[in-house]
Amino acid sequence: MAQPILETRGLTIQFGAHVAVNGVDFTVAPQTFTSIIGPNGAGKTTFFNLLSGQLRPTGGTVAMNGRDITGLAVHERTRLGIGRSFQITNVFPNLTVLENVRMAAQAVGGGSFRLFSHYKKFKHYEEKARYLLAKVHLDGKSEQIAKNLSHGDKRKLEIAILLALEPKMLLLDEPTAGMSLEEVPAIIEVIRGLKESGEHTILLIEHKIDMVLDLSDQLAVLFNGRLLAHGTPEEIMSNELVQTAYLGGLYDDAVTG
Amino acid sequence: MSLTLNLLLNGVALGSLIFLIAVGLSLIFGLMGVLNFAHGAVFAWGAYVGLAVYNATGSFLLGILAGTVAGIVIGWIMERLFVRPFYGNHVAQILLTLGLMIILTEGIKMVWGPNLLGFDKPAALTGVVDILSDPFPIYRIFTIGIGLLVLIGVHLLLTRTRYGIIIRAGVQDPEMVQALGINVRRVFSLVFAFGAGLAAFGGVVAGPSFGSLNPDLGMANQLNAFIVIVIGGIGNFPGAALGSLLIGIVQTFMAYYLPDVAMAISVAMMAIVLIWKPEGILGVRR
Amino acid sequence: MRAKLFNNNLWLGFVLVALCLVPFVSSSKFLLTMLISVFLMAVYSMSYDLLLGYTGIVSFGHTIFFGLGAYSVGILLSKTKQPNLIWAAILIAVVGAAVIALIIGFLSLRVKDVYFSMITLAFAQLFFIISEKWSSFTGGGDGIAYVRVPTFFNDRVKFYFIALAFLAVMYLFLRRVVNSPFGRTLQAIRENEQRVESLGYNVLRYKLASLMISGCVAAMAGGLWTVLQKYVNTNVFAMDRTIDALLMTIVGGVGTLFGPIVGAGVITFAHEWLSSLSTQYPFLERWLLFFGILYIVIVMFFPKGILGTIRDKWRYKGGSRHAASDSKRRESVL
Amino acid sequence: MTLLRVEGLQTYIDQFHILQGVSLAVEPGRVTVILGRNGAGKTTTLRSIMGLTPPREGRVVYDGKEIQGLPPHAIARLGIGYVPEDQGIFKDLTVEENMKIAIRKLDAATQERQEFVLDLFPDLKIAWKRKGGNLSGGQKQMLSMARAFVNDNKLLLIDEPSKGLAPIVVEKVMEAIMELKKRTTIVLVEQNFLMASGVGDDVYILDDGHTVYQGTMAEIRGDEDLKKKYLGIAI
Repeated sequence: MAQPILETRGLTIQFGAHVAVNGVDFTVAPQTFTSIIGPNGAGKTTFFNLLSGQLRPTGGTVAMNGRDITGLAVHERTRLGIGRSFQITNVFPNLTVLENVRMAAQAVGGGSFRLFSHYKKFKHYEEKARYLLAKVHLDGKSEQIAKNLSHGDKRKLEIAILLALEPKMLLLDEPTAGMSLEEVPAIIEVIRGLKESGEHTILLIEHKIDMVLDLSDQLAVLFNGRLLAHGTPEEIMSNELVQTAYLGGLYDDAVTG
Repeated sequence: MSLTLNLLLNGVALGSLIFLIAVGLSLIFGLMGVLNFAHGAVFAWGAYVGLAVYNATGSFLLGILAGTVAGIVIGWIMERLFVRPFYGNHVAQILLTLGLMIILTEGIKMVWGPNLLGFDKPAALTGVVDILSDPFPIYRIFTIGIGLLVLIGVHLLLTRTRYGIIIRAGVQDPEMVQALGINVRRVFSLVFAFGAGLAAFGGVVAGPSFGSLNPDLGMANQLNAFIVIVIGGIGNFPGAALGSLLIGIVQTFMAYYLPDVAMAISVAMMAIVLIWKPEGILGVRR
Repeated sequence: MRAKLFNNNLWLGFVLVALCLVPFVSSSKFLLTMLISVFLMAVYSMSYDLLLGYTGIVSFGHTIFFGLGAYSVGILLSKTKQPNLIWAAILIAVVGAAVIALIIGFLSLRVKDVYFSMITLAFAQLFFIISEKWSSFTGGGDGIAYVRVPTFFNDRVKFYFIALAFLAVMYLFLRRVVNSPFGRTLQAIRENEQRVESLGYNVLRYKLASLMISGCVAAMAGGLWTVLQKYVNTNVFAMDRTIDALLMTIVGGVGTLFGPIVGAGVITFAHEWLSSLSTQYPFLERWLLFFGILYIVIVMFFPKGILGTIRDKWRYKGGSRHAASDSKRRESVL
Repeated sequence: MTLLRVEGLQTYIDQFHILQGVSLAVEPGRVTVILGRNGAGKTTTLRSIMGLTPPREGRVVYDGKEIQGLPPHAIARLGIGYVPEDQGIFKDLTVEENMKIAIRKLDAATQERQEFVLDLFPDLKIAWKRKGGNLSGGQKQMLSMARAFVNDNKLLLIDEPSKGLAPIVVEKVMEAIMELKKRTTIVLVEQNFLMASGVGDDVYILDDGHTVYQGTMAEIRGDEDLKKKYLGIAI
């Protein structure tokens, strides 16, 4: 395996007596698509929070391209190329769709503190924003106010904002959550497009299992804060331990013992 | 009585008055997340209504009662009409309560005129008593007593009564309180009215201390209360008490030794707390 | 988009030309003085709107910067008796405003939003007290009367054009600022602060910069205010002065630069008119009461003010109100 | 007679279309289990019944009365106790105060129920004066269930009581549910099938916000394919 783009060693976070993520050793190779699955409360979102910097671990390290980033803040990690989407929709409601993405492009492009140059002069931010909106199939809606978008379109906008940050590493937290069934295929297409462009390393939290199997190169199963299994979808599917964990027959002692 | 003790007692008396405003402000913020910028104006209304009734009836007690009732009514209307539709929208709440402050203050000028009105101490509370063979005004002892009474009363209310338990639970998780079959909205309205009533009550009690009332009284006293709750920890009941005492005493000492910078010292103390512990001395980081 | 911009500029040019003609149509010194104060107040309110309407933070101490400008000019000119130091005085005020903004902002903007409102209010009071107590420097409660200003300003017409030019330049400046990438970032902060942070922006720095710019502009308006009044006293640090900015901005329309200008005109003239009527109808002395009620009605039902509401009516025939969302749990209950 | 009937529930959180047609019927005296993977809409179903996230469409009929649209406190007062996923313990309140706030009317019957649950959970008696925040996960779960039961509630909605608890504690909680079942009706949301299978009578499975299966626990216990399809990770 090439140098992993992301590597955690003994990653742990404890809230009081509760160990939400427990000694996770996890590596991701560049340009791969890995899905993280596991029952409720397994610590998936918490694990994401540790990777993106929303939370600081109580133990262990996170490294990106061999560099230790455990102590970096969210915006510093964003600059290093970790971009994440949230379970909740989180856009600028009263700005246009284009402006939403342009803000993100400007964030990485710099020049935000220039008071006097007209924003239109930063043509290439706008061009980049339009390009990305096309990529998520929102090009026809660039002048709409974001809050008027449908839920599915908002999730797409969310992804376009994320892409504008030019992340090397994309963390997608349940991008299909709360979508009606008709909206789901469109977002899967967007994600597939990202995968096939070969520009990104993608980590996905998702419970729609057919979607996960369809897209992933690798699956990682979290259970009670521990990494229970990590391998190709075929390996994971045939893993009895994983099946039992899903049905609830596993407890901490079974994992460790 | 030594000068230090005298100043200390005066400081506690001032702290009591500040506490009477700060406690309602802090309770309302803690439970509902609303910072009421009209709180000081309610304090002033309490004082004016109290004075009017006191002058009309000759009974200070009736004055206190009337002032408090006025505060409760104003608070109740305020919450119902202006605050409730904007829960969760902080900017609108701040702007609205400030607007209410303007209206209430102008209202006082309209009803009682813009000039100073004298507020005499009731006969029973006039005069001085000797403490360690030095004279000390009875009214200040009365103020300290009232402050203590409110402190103990609110403490008992919060810890011993069902309403108190609901309020403390509501600060943490209003939704769960609802799910237990309690109408949280009604409790919120009551607390808002209660906080306003406390402020108005404080206004009447403070009136004779000031000796006279002016329509802008509310703003000046509200500022002290703001500083107190920033220092003590916003939404934190013991913090409000501690902060009031601290500001009362420090201001009294400064007023004696360095009268020109008394207000500056409060602001400076607030600045220090903000740098050192932004959540307030007794506050918890959220 | 482009056509609209052109229209806006056309509109502006038209208003500007009309205002330029005023001194040639009417030589009423009273009218010109009124208009000068409208222009200065308009600049002051626009600077306030940069905070309220564009950054989404509510300051209750904006008068600190206005007062700083007013006192700088008053003190320097009367102490030195050198009217020509006016520009130096304004420069001092601007630098001072930037420093004070930095201090206040650093103390209050790191914590919750409501702190900013409380703390600006406390600082305004502090400055009010300083101006009153430090009488050797500020003249105390009496203030500084008979500030000697450059003779140039004694000509109402010339002053009129200076004030108008000041307004125009500040309008263009602030328009540039709000349309710059920086200004766009401020608006994004207003919309969703936490999201801006996760995009990699350092939000505190932007808010601080916004407060500093706003303070500097207000300080200039305050400096010219002293030139107009020829005296300065503690009133420039009074809460009423902040309320002025608030009323003008809210009534005119938050989140536009033209709104505060309209608001300044409406409030100034209405105030003057009501005051003149109050000799007949004494209850009109409480004009602020009516404005307070108007203000509340606007905040509750027309959150975009006069101008914003009209514009929305034109644009989509009835827009929708925006409400900032907050802690989800609290909201789900309330 | 059916105690609770839910028909065609459609619930949104903001624009998230969480429930897209959930129906179920709860018979008195039984434990009805709602199973499904995470994100299936189980918690939202309970919250919709409780009025915490009111449904946009559909009906909730409790004891012959339509209750959708009522505020949560009114729904609670009709006799529905709620044990949320995070237990909803007030951490600054003592165990005693947590019980006190729940009790709506302190009569002899309530006294009796309080004694009953305290006998059921002797831990709570020991921790009576401790702050809710200082309790262990299991104790919180017990307190939350005690709080829901102590009033004259005909229906308890219990959300994932096994979550985050050690196996031995889970067993205790399940035994308690069996005891409570003798006196009231229970709707239990679970992701842990093996645990739920021990206590459940009727089963509903949710997937992507829809009711996809309805049956008895006995039926599903033997059906490996069904389990894998909706509860395991296989397709």
